[in-house]
Amino acid sequence: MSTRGFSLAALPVARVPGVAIVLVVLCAGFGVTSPGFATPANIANILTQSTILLLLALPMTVIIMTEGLDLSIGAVLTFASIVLAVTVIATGSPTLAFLAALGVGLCFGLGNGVLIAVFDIPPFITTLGTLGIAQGLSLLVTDGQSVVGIPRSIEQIYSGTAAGIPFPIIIAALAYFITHALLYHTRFGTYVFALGGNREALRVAGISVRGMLIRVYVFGGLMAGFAALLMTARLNSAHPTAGIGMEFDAIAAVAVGGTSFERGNGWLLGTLLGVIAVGVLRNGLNLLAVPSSVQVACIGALVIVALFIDGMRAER
Amino acid sequence: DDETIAVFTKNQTNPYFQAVRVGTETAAKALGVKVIQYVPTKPDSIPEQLSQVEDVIVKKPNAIVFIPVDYKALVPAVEKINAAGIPVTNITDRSAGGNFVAFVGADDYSIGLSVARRLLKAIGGKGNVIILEGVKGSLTSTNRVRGFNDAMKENPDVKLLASQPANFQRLNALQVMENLMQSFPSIDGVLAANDPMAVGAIEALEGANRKALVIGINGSKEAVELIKSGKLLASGDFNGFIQGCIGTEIAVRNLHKQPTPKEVMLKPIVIDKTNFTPYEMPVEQRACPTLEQIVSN
Amino acid sequence: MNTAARTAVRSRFTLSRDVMQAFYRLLGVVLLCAILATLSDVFLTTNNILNVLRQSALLFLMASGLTLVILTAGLDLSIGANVALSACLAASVIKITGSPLLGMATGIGCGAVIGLANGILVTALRIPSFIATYGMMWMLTGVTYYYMAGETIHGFPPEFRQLGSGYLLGVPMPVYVMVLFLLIGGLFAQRTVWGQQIYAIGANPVTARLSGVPVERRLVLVYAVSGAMAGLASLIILARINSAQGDIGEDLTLPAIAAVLVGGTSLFGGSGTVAGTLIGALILTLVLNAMNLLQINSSWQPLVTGVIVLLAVWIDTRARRIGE
Amino acid sequence: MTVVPLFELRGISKEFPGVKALDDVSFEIRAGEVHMLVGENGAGKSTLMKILCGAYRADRGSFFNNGEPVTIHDSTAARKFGIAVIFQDFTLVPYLDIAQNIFLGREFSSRLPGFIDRRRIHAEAKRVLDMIGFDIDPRMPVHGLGVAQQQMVEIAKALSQDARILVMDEPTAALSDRETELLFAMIARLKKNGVAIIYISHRLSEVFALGDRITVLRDGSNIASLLPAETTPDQLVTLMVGRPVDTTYTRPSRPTPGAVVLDVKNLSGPSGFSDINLTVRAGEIVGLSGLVGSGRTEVARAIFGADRVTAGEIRLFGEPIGGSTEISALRGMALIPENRKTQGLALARSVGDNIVLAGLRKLFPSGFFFPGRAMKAARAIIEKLRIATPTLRRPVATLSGGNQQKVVVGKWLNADARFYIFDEPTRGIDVGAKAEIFRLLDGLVHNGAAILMISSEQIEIVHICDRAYVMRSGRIVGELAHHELTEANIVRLGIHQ
Ligand SMILES: Nc1ncnc2c1ncn2[C@@H]1O[C@H](COP(=O)(O)OP(=O)(O)OP(=O)(O)O)[C@@H](O)[C@H]1O
Ligand SMILES: Nc1ncnc2c1ncn2[C@@H]1O[C@H](COP(=O)(O)OP(=O)(O)OP(=O)(O)O)[C@@H](O)[C@H]1O
Ligand SMILES: [Mg+2]
Ligand SMILES: [Mg+2]
Repeated sequence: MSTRGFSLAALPVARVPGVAIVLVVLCAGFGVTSPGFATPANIANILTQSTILLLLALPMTVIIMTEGLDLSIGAVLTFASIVLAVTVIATGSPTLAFLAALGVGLCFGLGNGVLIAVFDIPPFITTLGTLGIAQGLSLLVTDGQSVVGIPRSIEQIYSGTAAGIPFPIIIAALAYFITHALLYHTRFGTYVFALGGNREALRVAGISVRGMLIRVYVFGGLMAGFAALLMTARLNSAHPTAGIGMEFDAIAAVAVGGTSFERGNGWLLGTLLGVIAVGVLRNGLNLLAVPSSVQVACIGALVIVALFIDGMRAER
Repeated sequence: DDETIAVFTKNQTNPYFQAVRVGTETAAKALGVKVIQYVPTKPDSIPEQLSQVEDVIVKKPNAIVFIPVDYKALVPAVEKINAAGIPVTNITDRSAGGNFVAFVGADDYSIGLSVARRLLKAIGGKGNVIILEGVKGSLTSTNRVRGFNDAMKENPDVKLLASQPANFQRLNALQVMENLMQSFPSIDGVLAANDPMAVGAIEALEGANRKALVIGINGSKEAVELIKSGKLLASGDFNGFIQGCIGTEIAVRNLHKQPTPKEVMLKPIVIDKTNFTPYEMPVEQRACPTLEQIVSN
Repeated sequence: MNTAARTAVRSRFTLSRDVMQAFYRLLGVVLLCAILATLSDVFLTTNNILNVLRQSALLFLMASGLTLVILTAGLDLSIGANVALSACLAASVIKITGSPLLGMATGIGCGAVIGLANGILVTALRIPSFIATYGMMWMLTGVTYYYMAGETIHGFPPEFRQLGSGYLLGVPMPVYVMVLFLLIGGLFAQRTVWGQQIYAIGANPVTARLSGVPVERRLVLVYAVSGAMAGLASLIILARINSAQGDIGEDLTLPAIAAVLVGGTSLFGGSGTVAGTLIGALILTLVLNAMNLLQINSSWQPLVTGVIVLLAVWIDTRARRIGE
Repeated sequence: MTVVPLFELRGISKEFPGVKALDDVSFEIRAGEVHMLVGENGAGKSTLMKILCGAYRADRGSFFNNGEPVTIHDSTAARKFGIAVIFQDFTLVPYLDIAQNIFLGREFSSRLPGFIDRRRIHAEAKRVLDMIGFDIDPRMPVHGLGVAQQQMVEIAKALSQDARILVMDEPTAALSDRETELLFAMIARLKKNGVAIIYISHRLSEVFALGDRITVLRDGSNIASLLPAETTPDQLVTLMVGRPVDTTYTRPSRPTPGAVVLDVKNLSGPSGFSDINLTVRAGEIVGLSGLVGSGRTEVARAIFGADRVTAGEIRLFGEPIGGSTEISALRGMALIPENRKTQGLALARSVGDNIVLAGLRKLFPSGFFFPGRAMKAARAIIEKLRIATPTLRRPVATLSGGNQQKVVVGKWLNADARFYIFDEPTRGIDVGAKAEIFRLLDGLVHNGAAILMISSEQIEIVHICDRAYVMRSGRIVGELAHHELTEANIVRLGIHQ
């Protein structure tokens, strides 16, 4: 893939983004203060932990670029994970279960897209509503209980390795490259920029704005279904609260990564760095045994500092 | 040298887990070890506790004292700890899988049963009762409510008006109770699956100028004050402090290759007007009982 | 051209769009009540109506300040965490000094200072409000957890508790507070220069600035007001549940946002009313009340709330289109 | 002679809520002609073109392609008939590059399904840009471009479609003379190739210089179709407005300038201007001229307090000010910005709300707002400026361009401004409205106000202003007193020798 391809359209600002600075500072700081931090095992650990969030943050970047938002993505992940678990237990077929999870993601993505594009309900409200629906369905299906008894084959997807690299990292890398290609090298991606930047332009170009919007949210739903597979494998069970609040983590990672909330301007690599920055911060603070309440405050500070750096640079 | 013990609790907001943490720290001081607390930044977050376990394994503490956020969902975490060869003691919620040095806990079911019996006896074995459940599907809530219901079965003249969840939360309990009081003009007793919900119910009753007996579970400081002032009938003692103490002591004994029991179940104690005095002392000032004292009891 | 003459005649007969929308939404509430009344006979009792009003007061107070923020096309995700910290600090002050007044000043003051900080992040540091207040939410939560260390502060003087559980002429105190702030909020938004400027900022901040509106200062004001209202709401909670705990506000942010949106305020700024927000808060409270009265399995609660939010906003957009 | 028109619209009607934008309009285009479409602001020109290109759907009416009845229900269908449009409001995507914008919706596919062939897109874009003589790297993202450059991209986008029928909605509104000349040369070339061009303009000079035929719209109906050779400008204006209008603006005698109102000394700013010195006195109109991109807007914004300055001093009525639009407005300064849609108006709000916005503090010194009084004040402005709107409550977005511009001016009348900066006040405004705006400027100075006027049309500066400054590359390169104020002098100073 040509670097020229993304250097111009992709970088919101042509200087070092805040997230990169933050990430370097964090890594240097933890590397010095915590002996266990800079070990290969721990780095693999951080990356593996970040995979599920990345799977949600990637489509979130695309959705935010269209001046949209998907608050339902964490709840959809949860519900898909439950459906996956229930299906695999009932049928014994992991493939069928995975398809069922993707199906759940597809349905919710389609629902979101149709409500937003056809019924003209703003994305924030639409997905706030579908968040409730997905969460309610999760509770109703499970009655609040964990779903356990999943065959080991599923767990392998999270704990297995290929050539020494954990499966989740391979899956996440794949998802990243697919999203990158979609965003910067396909019609879909071009129209995503237009959806956020100037919808009128799309309309007069004869492209269906509705169709595009629906596709964008379907992409989000499918990725949530995909993430459900990793989540289920990670927990070796499904739980109705597992994904609660992950949508906000994903949004924060996207914002920390420098994607703008206003102008149809996104930076996928920034999202990746944002996700890793959050992972590094949590891991490092745990290794330093920082009290949990301080950790909570640090996460807030990370978000604000990264955006502050970006804002300062933009002013120059 | 300094042995370190990593302690995992569910959240930073429920006083019960604070009591557990104080228990582990008190015991650690007495035994000359160091404890490090790990609490999910988002209350009761399963993925986060799992991540914290993974991070802690990197640090290799000498031992772990573990309360799983969810007794089933955290089994993979326990397996990872086992694989890393770190001895782990399970307290409060019994994990559905994995190998533990020991389990220290109290039986939610029998605490629910005995404290409910206390209330049903106080209303004379007849009347109308409401149950306030905790978070749906949590082991704690399920077992406590099962205890409540079995106590109800022993009193066929008592009528269960409603059994509604209030998520272990005060404000939820207050509003659920306010709403239920609209439907039920006569309520004699409220069985709440933890103390904050009991307090919420009391506030709702007081606000409407109505009288009913209320019980809660956990034996929190606040509950003890309310028992003293006669607003709360009783609270089941789940005794997080002692669970923290004993869990830590077992972990340390195991490290020192001393024999440990496989399981310690604390007896259900109902705190009421007759026996609240020892519970008035703040947990920070209490001393840990030794394992022998508890086991011989 | 005689268009000017036509203007004079027509504008007198055209009902304001906002009024029409509030009317539609009120119709929705009435309809909802009618349905609920047929399902449960206690629903329409005076007691239950007062009960619903009292419960909606809390949501409304948080949502009313938030309405102003959303009118400027911003968002305040920190109000729940703000409520928690304000409540805990106010509770401490009441406990230590024994003075409810000092405690109330602390609660509202703490809320306002937090709001001010949000305003500064959004204006001076130019961080999008969604992210700035999200970061603020985490920081506040951290401070609250640290301060409370898992403990509870319990038991306040009865005269303070009157604010939450007292009655005046048979009507609960929070209802008076709610009506008071409905009037203040409505007057502020509709009948002050500042209110007009806030609407203009929401519609187009560039234009507002180039028309001599001090956009930054109005934004800071709006966030501070939202924070102060969260502080006030924290006092009502304290007075109602008679105790403070670190997780007191966690679940209140999204419902407050939902109340504003169900109340017809646009997330894109520039349109909406405080009265609409009251109706939004009423709708959401009614649904929960009905589910308790009908003893519906609480697992249904998020699902039903989600559907109601979608329905309300959908009907709203339909009505708006027909209205034009 | 019956020529079958290339394309014909018959009996088109279109109603927006409350406005009959088009009423039974017919219109035909022949191959190789430049067909001027003129009319007052709000006459329905843009609406008619949007119907032609499928962006709006007509309520009634039919289309004929080479005499065959056809339907156009979306822009794809319009494109099939070779209709391309250069829109009045840009349809560019800021964070895509120039090439991607030019080929938006018509991307070249690579071998992988769904993937695009970037290299080919860039190559083709380069070809089109070269064709119109626009020397720029097609990989530049559009968000960094100036207005004129965006307009050129918009033109390239339309031309790249190899259109048979090319609609240009006020294409020169944002162009400098050099670019305008390039465009006109382009039009001549296209004409020769048999392309039909529909050209909407408010500039009568263009209408007569370019047009082969003229169609006049008034209040949504077509009034006349005429040939330029058989018409005089006055007749045309009378047709457009519906009554005889004096468009030959005669400069009234002005009072002798009074005290210095604005005094700017050595002003420099980070947005690319430096060492600006200028004064404006009460009762005079001072022009600020120069080429597009010479930094006039930046100076105006800095004076008004909207942008930061790094050095220098601004005094208004002898008092130093700067850095705050609020204080500027309170002290009696007004800015009519160059882009009314993004800077002058809150589009979603009503006409009334917009008109009172700047004057809120003056109208309601107590801080309390009374809708009745606000409405009265707004109505007075609407009558004074003759703003065409059915009600005060109509969203200002639904007004035509000229009427929107009047609203932007109107909002400062309530604020009692004594010093006005007009940045391109006549951009996109019809002749009638233009004359009205000029009379408005005169009225203001007669009452003792001072005006600084920016315009890219030198003729306007010459006609209206008492004296003028000329800018080049962020500096003032000269001041022309009234007797030196000629187009030739402005151009001489403004263009690098
Ligand atoms: N989307 C819309 N909704 C409602 N009314 C509209 C809309 N677009 C245009 N109008 C109205 O239709 C009429 C014709 O507008 P149009 O933009 O076609 O005028 P125009 O001739 O292009 O004017 P200008 O020269 O100022 O561009 C105006 O009264 C305008 O207010
Ligand atoms: N070649 C260019 N590349 C990028 N931006 C440009 C270029 N030329 C001009 N600009 C933009 O335009 C600004 C200067 O143009 P500006 O609009 O201030 O000129 P002006 O004299 O006010 O002309 P006008 O009012 O006619 O647009 C610069 O600050 C820059 O943002
Ligand atoms: Mg037009
Ligand atoms: Mg300019």
